[in-house]
Amino acid sequence: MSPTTPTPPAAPALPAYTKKDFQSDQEIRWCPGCGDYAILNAVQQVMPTLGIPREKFVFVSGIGCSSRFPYYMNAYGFHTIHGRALAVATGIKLAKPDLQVWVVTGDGDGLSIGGNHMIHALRRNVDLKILLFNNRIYGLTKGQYSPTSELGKINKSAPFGTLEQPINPISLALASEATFIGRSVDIYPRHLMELLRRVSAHKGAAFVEIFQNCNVFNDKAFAAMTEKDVRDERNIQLEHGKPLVFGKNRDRGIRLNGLKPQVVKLGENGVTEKDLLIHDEHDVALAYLLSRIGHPEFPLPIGVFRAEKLPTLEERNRQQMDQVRAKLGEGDLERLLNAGDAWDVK
Amino acid sequence: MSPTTPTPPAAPALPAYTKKDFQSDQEIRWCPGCGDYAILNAVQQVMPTLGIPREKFVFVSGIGCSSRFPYYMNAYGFHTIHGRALAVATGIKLAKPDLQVWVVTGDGDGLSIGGNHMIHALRRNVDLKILLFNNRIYGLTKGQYSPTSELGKINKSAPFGTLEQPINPISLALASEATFIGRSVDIYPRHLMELLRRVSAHKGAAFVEIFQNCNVFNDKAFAAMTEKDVRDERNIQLEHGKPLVFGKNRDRGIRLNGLKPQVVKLGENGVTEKDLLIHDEHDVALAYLLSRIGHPEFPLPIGVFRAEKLPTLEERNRQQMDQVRAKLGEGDLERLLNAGDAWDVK
Amino acid sequence: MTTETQSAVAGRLREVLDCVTIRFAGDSGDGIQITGQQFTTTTAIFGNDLATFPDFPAEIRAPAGTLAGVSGFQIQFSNRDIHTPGDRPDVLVAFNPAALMANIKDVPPNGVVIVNTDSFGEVDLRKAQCTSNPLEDGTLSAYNVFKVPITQLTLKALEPVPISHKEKERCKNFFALGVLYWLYNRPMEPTLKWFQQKFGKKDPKLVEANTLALKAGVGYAEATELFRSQYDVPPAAYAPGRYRNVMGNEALALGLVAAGKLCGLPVFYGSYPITPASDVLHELSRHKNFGVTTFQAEDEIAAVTAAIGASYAGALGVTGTSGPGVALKSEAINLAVMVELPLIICDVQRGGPSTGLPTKTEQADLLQALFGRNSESPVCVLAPATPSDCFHIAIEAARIATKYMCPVFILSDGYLANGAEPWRIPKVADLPRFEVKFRTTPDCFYPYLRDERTLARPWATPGTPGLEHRIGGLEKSHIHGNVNYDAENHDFMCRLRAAKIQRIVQDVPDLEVNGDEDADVLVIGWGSPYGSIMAACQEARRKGTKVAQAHLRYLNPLPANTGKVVARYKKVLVPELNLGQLLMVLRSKYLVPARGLNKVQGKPFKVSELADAIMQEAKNLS
Amino acid sequence: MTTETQSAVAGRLREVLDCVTIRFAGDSGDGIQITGQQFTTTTAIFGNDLATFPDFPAEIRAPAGTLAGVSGFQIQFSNRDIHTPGDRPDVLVAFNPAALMANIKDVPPNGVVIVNTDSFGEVDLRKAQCTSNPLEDGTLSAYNVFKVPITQLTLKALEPVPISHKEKERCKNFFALGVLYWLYNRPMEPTLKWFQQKFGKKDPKLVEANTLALKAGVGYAEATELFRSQYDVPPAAYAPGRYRNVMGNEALALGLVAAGKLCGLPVFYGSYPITPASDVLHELSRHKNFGVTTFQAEDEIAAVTAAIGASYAGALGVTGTSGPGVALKSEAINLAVMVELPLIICDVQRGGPSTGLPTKTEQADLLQALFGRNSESPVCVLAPATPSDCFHIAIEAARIATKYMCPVFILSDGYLANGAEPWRIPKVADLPRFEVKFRTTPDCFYPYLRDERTLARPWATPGTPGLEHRIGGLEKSHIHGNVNYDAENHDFMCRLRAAKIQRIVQDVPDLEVNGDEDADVLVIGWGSPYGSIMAACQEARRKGTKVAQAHLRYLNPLPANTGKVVARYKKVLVPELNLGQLLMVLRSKYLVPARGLNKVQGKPFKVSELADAIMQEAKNLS
Ligand SMILES: Cc1ncc(C[n+]2csc(CCOP(=O)(O)OP(=O)(O)O)c2C)c(N)n1
Ligand SMILES: Cc1ncc(C[n+]2csc(CCOP(=O)(O)OP(=O)(O)O)c2C)c(N)n1
Ligand code: SF4
Ligand code: SF4
Ligand SMILES: [Mg+2]
Ligand SMILES: [Mg+2]
Repeated sequence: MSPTTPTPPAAPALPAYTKKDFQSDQEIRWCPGCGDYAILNAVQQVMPTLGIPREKFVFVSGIGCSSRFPYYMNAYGFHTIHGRALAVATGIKLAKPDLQVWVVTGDGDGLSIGGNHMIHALRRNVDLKILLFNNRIYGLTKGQYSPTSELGKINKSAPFGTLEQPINPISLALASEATFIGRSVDIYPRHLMELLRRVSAHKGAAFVEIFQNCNVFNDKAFAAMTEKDVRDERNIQLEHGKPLVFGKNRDRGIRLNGLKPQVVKLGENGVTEKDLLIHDEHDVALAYLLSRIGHPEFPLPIGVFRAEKLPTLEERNRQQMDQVRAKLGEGDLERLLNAGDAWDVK
Repeated sequence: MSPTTPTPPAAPALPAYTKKDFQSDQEIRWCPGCGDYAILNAVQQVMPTLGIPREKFVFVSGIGCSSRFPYYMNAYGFHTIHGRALAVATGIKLAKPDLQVWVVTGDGDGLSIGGNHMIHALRRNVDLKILLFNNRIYGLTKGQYSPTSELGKINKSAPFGTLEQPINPISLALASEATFIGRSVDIYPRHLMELLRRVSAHKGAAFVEIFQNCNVFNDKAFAAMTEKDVRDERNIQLEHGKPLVFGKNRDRGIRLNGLKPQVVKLGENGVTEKDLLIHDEHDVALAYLLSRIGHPEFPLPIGVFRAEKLPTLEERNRQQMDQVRAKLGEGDLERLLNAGDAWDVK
Repeated sequence: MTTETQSAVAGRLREVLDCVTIRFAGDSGDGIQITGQQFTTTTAIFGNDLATFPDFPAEIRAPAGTLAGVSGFQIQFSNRDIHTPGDRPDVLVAFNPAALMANIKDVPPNGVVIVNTDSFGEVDLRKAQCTSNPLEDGTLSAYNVFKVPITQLTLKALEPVPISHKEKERCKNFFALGVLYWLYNRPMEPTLKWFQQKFGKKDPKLVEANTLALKAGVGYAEATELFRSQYDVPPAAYAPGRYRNVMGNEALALGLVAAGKLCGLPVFYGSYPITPASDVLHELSRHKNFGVTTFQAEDEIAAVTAAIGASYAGALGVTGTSGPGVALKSEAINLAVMVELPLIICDVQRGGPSTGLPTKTEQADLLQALFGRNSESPVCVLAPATPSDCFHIAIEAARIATKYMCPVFILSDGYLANGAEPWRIPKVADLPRFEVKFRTTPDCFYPYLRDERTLARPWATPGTPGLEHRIGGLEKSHIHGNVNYDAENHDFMCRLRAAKIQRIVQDVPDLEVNGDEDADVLVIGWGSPYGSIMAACQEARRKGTKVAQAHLRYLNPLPANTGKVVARYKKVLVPELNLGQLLMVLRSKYLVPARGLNKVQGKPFKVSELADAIMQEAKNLS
Repeated sequence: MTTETQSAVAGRLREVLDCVTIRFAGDSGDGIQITGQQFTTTTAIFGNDLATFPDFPAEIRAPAGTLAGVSGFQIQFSNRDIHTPGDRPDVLVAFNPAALMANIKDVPPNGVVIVNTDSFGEVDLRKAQCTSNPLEDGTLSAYNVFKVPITQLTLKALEPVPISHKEKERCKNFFALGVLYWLYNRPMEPTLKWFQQKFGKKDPKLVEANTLALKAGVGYAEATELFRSQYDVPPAAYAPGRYRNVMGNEALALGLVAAGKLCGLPVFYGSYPITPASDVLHELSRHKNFGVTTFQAEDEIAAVTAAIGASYAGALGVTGTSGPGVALKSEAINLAVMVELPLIICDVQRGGPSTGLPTKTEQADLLQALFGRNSESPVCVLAPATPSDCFHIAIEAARIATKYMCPVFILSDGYLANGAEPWRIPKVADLPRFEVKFRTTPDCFYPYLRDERTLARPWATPGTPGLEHRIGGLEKSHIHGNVNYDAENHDFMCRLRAAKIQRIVQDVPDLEVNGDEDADVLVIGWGSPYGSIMAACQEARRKGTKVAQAHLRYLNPLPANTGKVVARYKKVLVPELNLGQLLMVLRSKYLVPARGLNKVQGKPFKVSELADAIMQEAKNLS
């Protein structure tokens, strides 16, 4: 936009923020025990460390339990309407590219009613930090199935079980050309915070699926993969440039057999780390493969599936404006109005 | 639904249809030279051969040049509103599963405004035959860019070039768990007809991208890959169980180097057919890889990317109804109204 | 409230009352709604007339003990016909300080307040933002307060049951219920039976625990000296028949199931969850054995368009949502207007605009239903007056939609949706059966040829040999139904679509006027305020004001005699839970200087406020 | 039409006319719109007042030669102030049988018909569904027909140019234009200049070809004996100044660019293409150097919500669409109502309902704009009266939206969008500059604290230190703007939002009444029929009927004196291209027995039909 964009100059020196600086005065209204608390906590802990003035943060959300998130952040916040957070955020970002815009959405908000905006915001590579709280249920409306609910799941709106194949959010983000794709879990605070830091640093559309427990309507949806005692065996942490190793003793790994991933035991049948897949955040084919695997046949991949630096929509927009200005000159209203076939009457 | 679904019994013996039987009396209103004509022609030729009574065919569309398709078919037709054809079709199919429902949509209709319905219809595996006429432009509204328009393309709404990474329809269909995914070209009548026959035979959500030339607003968008003289070198026909070979002399092929596909010359450096990828319609990872390749580095894959038999939404729905009936008995209204804590007043 | 003192039983006074209003209030986690529903069921079975008003917070479970987390349930029951859950509670049962503070202002002086003293600790008070303890600081001096250590007493009574402390604490609501059962002489059996049904199979220990709690409550009330009276509210004089309690959403769902049966069509319900409409989806999804298909769509637009598709294929296509969802559906509803297919749109209205007050009631979507689409887009609009009326309106909507081949709106609201009333269960044989005719023969078939009486076009569903044809959202030629851009045809068709909806008036009974024939004031309303308006008119009459009353269940078309009715009175008052929507329609149609009584507070009218306004208006006349 | 016979020049008669209407009609591929536009530009530069009406088919290019493919362009030009493109063409130029048949009924007896005889072959006739040749079968006996072999003559003239036969044929429209230039004494220069601009760089051969064709047309008309008269329509008396032709969509886009400049905000236009609004997007996308961002969204909902986001971030958020798009945007517009951010919604109305008549005009979205959202959702609604008024209305919308922090609708329509009129280009210095104040200081900042005069809340954009706050679609508390479910607060806020929109009346000039002070009949309209109404009132007056006339540019709030104005006349007539929408508002607000003059034919009112209706109504009085 024009250089008149009315952003007041940033404060000269960044205050030394603490977590408290990012806590709003609004009472938190999630159910006791909800996974949303842990995510809020992680975000509030990470914010002060990012080196960004508080007034530059905007939290945009749709509607859902998760979407109440902005109220609890002491930052700019916009609790929009169901499914539309990404479109609102796109407008914000195009109008004021210097803001750091976080979008908080749910599996219903972001993948059901908001699925189309998700695809398009991602492919446009708008510089948005998108946190999708996936609890595999509609929390706020009290327990209907969502697009990530498992086939056959029994719930309020499918008392005899759902009939629908769930969507795989990571595959979808990938097909939507997201330049950053990650996954973490509400109860992995350190992992989550690390991921959030990377998200903040990424320029472009960053999509993060966060498994989040809804203890009221879908309790323990992820317990089989994420509870303390099984976690090490059932998760695999993706690390760029490193082989895909997992297990408490880091004695298992994933290798490729043609295009089929396989779990192998290191040391068994002569398998060594060299046989394993090396994670590569730039390889979309690998990212796709990894998006398809998980509990129970495989460990659940967490971490960064893809990270790629590409121009963002708002960068391209500014650039084009600059080019047009360079070519046509700064817009002159008088000239514009008088353009074309004009004539004078004396 | 209930056995009272008011479908009249089908005619006893199938008439011997000809193409004419599927031509409606409506004047065709596409621009002369539009690729839509060829597709219409292919569909009208295939219909009589499918062994299905004409009254069972329903053509549902949204809005766009392509979406006028139903008017020209002598069959049941519903020209709905922009982007919603798939949702309407889902309702039709759930209400009357014995119909064969074809959905005709465009890159704008099906991937822009209708993108969300596309994802969800596909993942639900509704038995719909979806033909996406991809001309990489908005035809009906006279030439704005679409979600499949190339980055940088100059057009009515982007006079200085678009700023957006296009969507890859095949990748998206795959991420949406479509059970059948194919691609053909308006000017390949035989290939297209063969594909249409497979689509008709498939039970489940079938997604077909058809490259279609809009000679008025985006002429020759596909010419570099599809014109007669280059076609053999620049296309590769996917055939289940067969190696990925192409070229007029069938002397080139695609092999895998790790997860990266490569074009190789048969006979050169000792490469033989055995080194090539074998196409497998059941392998989604392969389908993903194939969805990423195309002109100019690779030949453009055409044919069937994926074909998998899985229960359809309407089958699951019927099945569940049957189960519930088996368990609770056929619904009895008197009993239903009197359920719960009722009491008598004398 | 008429009070008669009778001879004391067991040393207590026993009074007979005509009518009592009780409000339960506590934390969302306290089981307030269940307690209220149990009291309701028992009271209904006991034979009182009743009406209820549940009032939940917008959050699933706001932090325990906070004002935001307070959940309420009010019931009025009586020995006569009543129409509302009562303006102000005679009795408030408050489970914590937040519940007390949020509700005490509604209790009239000398009203009964029962509090659970165990939840008035320092932390509880802080959560409720109390700077001092309302039990001690004089806040309650004007009331008749009963301080009961409900939690402690419950825990004590449950000592023998081998369940956790937390589980025991959760039974305290039934202790309180027991106290009220004793006070109002209600039988325990229905609730005991419900314990069996609810927990019997899953966890018999919970049956025992809850039973003990309930009985302990009754026993405590009997034994303690706190309560000096017991009250009788004798059964109301009901017409003979079988009765049940019914809530509006449930009735709506049952009505849709019934409609399908009555016309022999499978019901297709396309919906996307939204408060307060979701329960219709939940209820319908349980009735697969009636051939009901429920389709939870990816959004509201898919929900309605799938319903249109189903209707095209010959099902009874229904979609349900609340106001924001209707906004999203409006483009698609217009498609149904153009292709002239039956479609029922249930709008369970809530507080707006935008997300507004999702759990609160309002009736401000009338103009949206009438005019909220591009261009001239006439539809039929109906509105139920009471929870059980939702059942009948659903059937009526189906009858009109299929007979006239058009979209029909049902404007319910949050108050009807969750409010309950005793309902005389109709005999299936007495319900209006209606025939749906599909076109099956090809001779002289034209997709837009019309029935002379209804102006409906034929319903020709795919699968029917020989009727292959095309429909769509572009303007259609008269009779042939082909795409047509002619100027005169468009004008003709626009007026024809309007005329068709107008024809429905043939099926609309004349508007009835109740009350004083010679009144100067007419009170005319629609939708859920029916009960309040009715009661307010009765009260005004009791207080000597003459008033006539009429209520619209058909909003478009309006009953044929509406103009005559409104022209007959010197003053026309239109109470609405909006800023004057029916008012606008009546004024513009009939040019009468009607005045609105408007309120948008997310809750129903109080009978007293309406009655006062009516009497005031009558006074201004003379 | 006043006719004066003058001395012949070059053996021909030369007549002076006040006013002429010409219609070009042909296949969509024949370049009809370009021909019309060239005639328009030239005529404007020549100095006539004019108004145009392009009329395209809904298809991109329906099969050549068919009735469905006929494209039309009508222009009326005059030596005096005119207001419409004319009821009936004095001259019809028909490029083929379909064009002739589709348009001939509009030509008055003795009207001039010029046909291209080269396109009346058998195939052409069949495509036009002619069973016989209208040039021979008497169809045209009532007209003054000129049969010209336009194609042949063009080909011949172009013989020396080395381009293809097809390309040569395509120049035939300029041959026809040449004939008309000769007939109406127009200069060729503007068109010759345009050839240079258009083809000069790309293909000089086309400059040559088109130039030859145009000149050949002029030469032919001059030489042939067919035409016995030449006509002069002298320039109109214009106020001094610089003029240009402008179409409504173009003016709207320019107005938005200007608005951004005038208040110093970057313009953000979020849109999804739709006929007839797309040209606003096209035009704006060309002005990146004004800091205008155009965002072609994935759908209408994303378009409007992105505009809301941009507005939240401090840009001038604008969204544009037509009726079906407004329906889709309605839920989001309600968000803007609740969060009280500036938002301009351009609705270029078209024929409906549903997809309706996409390329035709209608003004039937007024009630949708006013009421098409859930609950009580007040917005400001403006409507331009002429193509150039779109420019001024856009600026006015921006001024109101930013001053009152609210959504503002602009109701344009297909007729204004594509119609052109000469426009006196305003000096930038004369345009109303308006200031937009962002909140920047944290002291006493409350997101919903209001300006006393406007009731607007502060505009505090992200990025401003110390103003961090949260907004959203849930009900807000007064002043603090926190989520609030209180009953009284909700009622208060609903009324406050309504009061704020009402306050805009401070900025709305009183409604002016033109014409006869002592008339009994008032004609009151809004939007695009302005020209027809104006002309009809003038005609009625000319024929001796007294009539007063008023036109609303502000539909919500209405000008303060509207009630007084409409109450002053015995009869109030409301002509609208819908079935009575403003009519409904006026009747309900002011209880006046206003009557509608309604037409929904996808085209503007004819002056004569309105004038007749007005005179009839005046007669009924006496
Ligand atoms: C237009 C519209 N439709 C429906 C709703 C109701 N609604 C609110 S939140 C929600 C789903 C929430 O699910 P999700 O996004 O998974 O969030 P969660 O509550 O699980 O965190 C729905 C259906 C609404 N508010 N607006
Ligand atoms: C709700 C709505 N928005 C916008 C439009 C305008 N519109 C009609 S078709 C179309 C795009 C068509 O593009 P595509 O689907 O690619 O079809 P094509 O014409 O290229 O075959 C648009 C934007 C509309 N009819 N309805
Ligand atoms: S309903 Fe579930 S997701 Fe929502 S706040 Fe409660 S626990 Fe969390
Ligand atoms: S505009 Fe393009 S897509 Fe549309 S009919 Fe013409 S050539 Fe075909
Ligand atoms: Mg969820
Ligand atoms: Mg297209």
